[in-house]
Amino acid sequence: MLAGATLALIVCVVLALLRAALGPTVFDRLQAANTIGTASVMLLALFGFLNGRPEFLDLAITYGLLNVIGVIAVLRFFRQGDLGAGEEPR
Amino acid sequence: MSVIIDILSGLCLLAGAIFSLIGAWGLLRMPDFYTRVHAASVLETLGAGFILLGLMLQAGLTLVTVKLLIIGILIYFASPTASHALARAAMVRGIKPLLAKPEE
Amino acid sequence: MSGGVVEHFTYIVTVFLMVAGLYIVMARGNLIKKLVGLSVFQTSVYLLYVAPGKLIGGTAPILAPQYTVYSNPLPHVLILTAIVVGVATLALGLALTVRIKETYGTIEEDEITAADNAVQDAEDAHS
Amino acid sequence: MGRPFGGIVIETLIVNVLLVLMAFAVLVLARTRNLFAVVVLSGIYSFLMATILVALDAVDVAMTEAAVGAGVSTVLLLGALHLCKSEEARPAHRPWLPLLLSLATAGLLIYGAMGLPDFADPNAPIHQHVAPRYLQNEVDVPNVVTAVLASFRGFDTLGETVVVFTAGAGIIALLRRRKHKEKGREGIAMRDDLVLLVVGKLLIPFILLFALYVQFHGDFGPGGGFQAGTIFAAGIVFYAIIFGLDKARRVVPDRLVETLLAAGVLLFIGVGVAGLLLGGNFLDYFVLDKDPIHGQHRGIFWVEAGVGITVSGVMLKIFYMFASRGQREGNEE
Repeated sequence: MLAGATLALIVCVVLALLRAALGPTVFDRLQAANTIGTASVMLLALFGFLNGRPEFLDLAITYGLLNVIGVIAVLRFFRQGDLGAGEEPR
Repeated sequence: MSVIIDILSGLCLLAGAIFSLIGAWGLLRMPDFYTRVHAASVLETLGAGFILLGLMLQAGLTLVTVKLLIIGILIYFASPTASHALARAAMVRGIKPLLAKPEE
Repeated sequence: MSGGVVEHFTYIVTVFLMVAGLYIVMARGNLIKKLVGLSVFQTSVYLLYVAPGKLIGGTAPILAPQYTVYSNPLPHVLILTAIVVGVATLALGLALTVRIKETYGTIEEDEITAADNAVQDAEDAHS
Repeated sequence: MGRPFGGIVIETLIVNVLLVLMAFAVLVLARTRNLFAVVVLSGIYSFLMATILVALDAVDVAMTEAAVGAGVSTVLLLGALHLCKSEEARPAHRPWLPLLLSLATAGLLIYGAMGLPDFADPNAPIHQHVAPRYLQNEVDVPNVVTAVLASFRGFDTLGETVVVFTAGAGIIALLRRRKHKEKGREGIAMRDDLVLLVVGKLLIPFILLFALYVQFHGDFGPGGGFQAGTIFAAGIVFYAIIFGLDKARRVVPDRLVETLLAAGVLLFIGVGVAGLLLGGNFLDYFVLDKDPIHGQHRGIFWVEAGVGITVSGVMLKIFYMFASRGQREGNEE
């Protein structure tokens, strides 16, 4: 069952990658990136169990955290066109 | 007892895999951005949740379960936030949702 | 050493990634795109190093009593440091790009060359 | 817990499928001309790469690649994009010559690669050289990668740390500006996005705590100074993105960052010099304590701390430089 779930998640990554390639807006690509991130977190967790070394879940946590940071950074950029500096658009 | 837990965990993993596939398929096939976000959230909540639950059942009461729990909390906080922020940003940028025409 | 395509699939894909990065660096005029291509090239090198260290049936080189076969830790060490150095140099490249943009007003290679040529022509006409 | 057989088959399959996916991602990346999309795609590429590295058992490398590729370099590329144009010009002519050159290079490289030992061949020369000695665990640190990084190959790591430091110094030299005393100009927060503010506030302490865990757990699990430094910097960057650059600069002032940047390298060198003073060689940890193994542990601990401090300082400084340059730029427009 572990192997089955792993395969299913790989298929998920393939589908999301297709969406990222197709676009059409950057938001679509970003959502696909976010989905790939979540799927990879699951994939890593499953992989740890498949290999019999589940203590490597730290890696999955890193992925989850950095995934959020990346997506939010791109978003911030889109909303305000900068990275934390800049004037308030009133 | 352990057989029951194995079966339960297998069922959870199966459910998680199916939900993940549905979510990813929806992300690819849905017609506009907002419905795609909606579909992807299936993967990020139900799919991830069931898979993590299945793994927790296999791990038993160990440090691994705690880590899985942390991952679960992280995903449950972060992914919907990212999706929400994405949808908002798209709305602000003027991407129109695909609506049914009033007269049809 | 049998040397079939299947046994070398990893290396073939690595070569593809490397060459794709090289192509982006050579063919694209945009400096930021060039830097992205450079980092693709760089990541392919990570793969080239780490892949030979893998043993099927081996496990990550973090020792535990129940395992005997570990993958080779040496490439991991080399690449671990290379990644961080890679991002530092990428940032340096980006900083240079930003300065170029501020001086020339563009980051397209052709336009930069054109601007340089124009300056040189003006100097030649002057002297 | 033994190693189930399913893992071995799946392992190879995952590696190969992910490789194909990466090749696909690079193709798309090469064809895309919107540079934002390129940045997003390169983030995805990094994620796939990191997953492959896990499948190849390189857990430490995967952690670094995830932290650097998906987090820091995305942010840096965006910072540079902000200061430049976001659309790539259409190439003036079809790039036949580069294509031809690339194909020729590919042919040569594949010809060469065919001479390499088979993938995962246990008799390959790479597994016969120094690796068996490393795996004997002479310094009693379970994570062999950390042991090799900080102890066996300490000189190399010192060199790399200095390179990172130099790159940071170079960026400061390139992007530095005279201090501007301007009051009343606050970098803005994403104030109209309440959900993000609340969740960000919850996540940031966790990110920083996790960075410390990665730093100090590096002897026993995947982790160490390079990873922890990057994650720590990513946490502060996240804070700056959500709450505004100036707020982040109040929490972690520029002066502190610059001090950290140098302090890490000095700490690393200090450990080496301590070895000299105690009668050993440079970076010889055996003399740091009465018990040589304890001495090794002590040396590794401080060296990793030095690496972590420098890396986080450099990453943060780079981010500050890019982001604050945008601040001035926005003012002039």
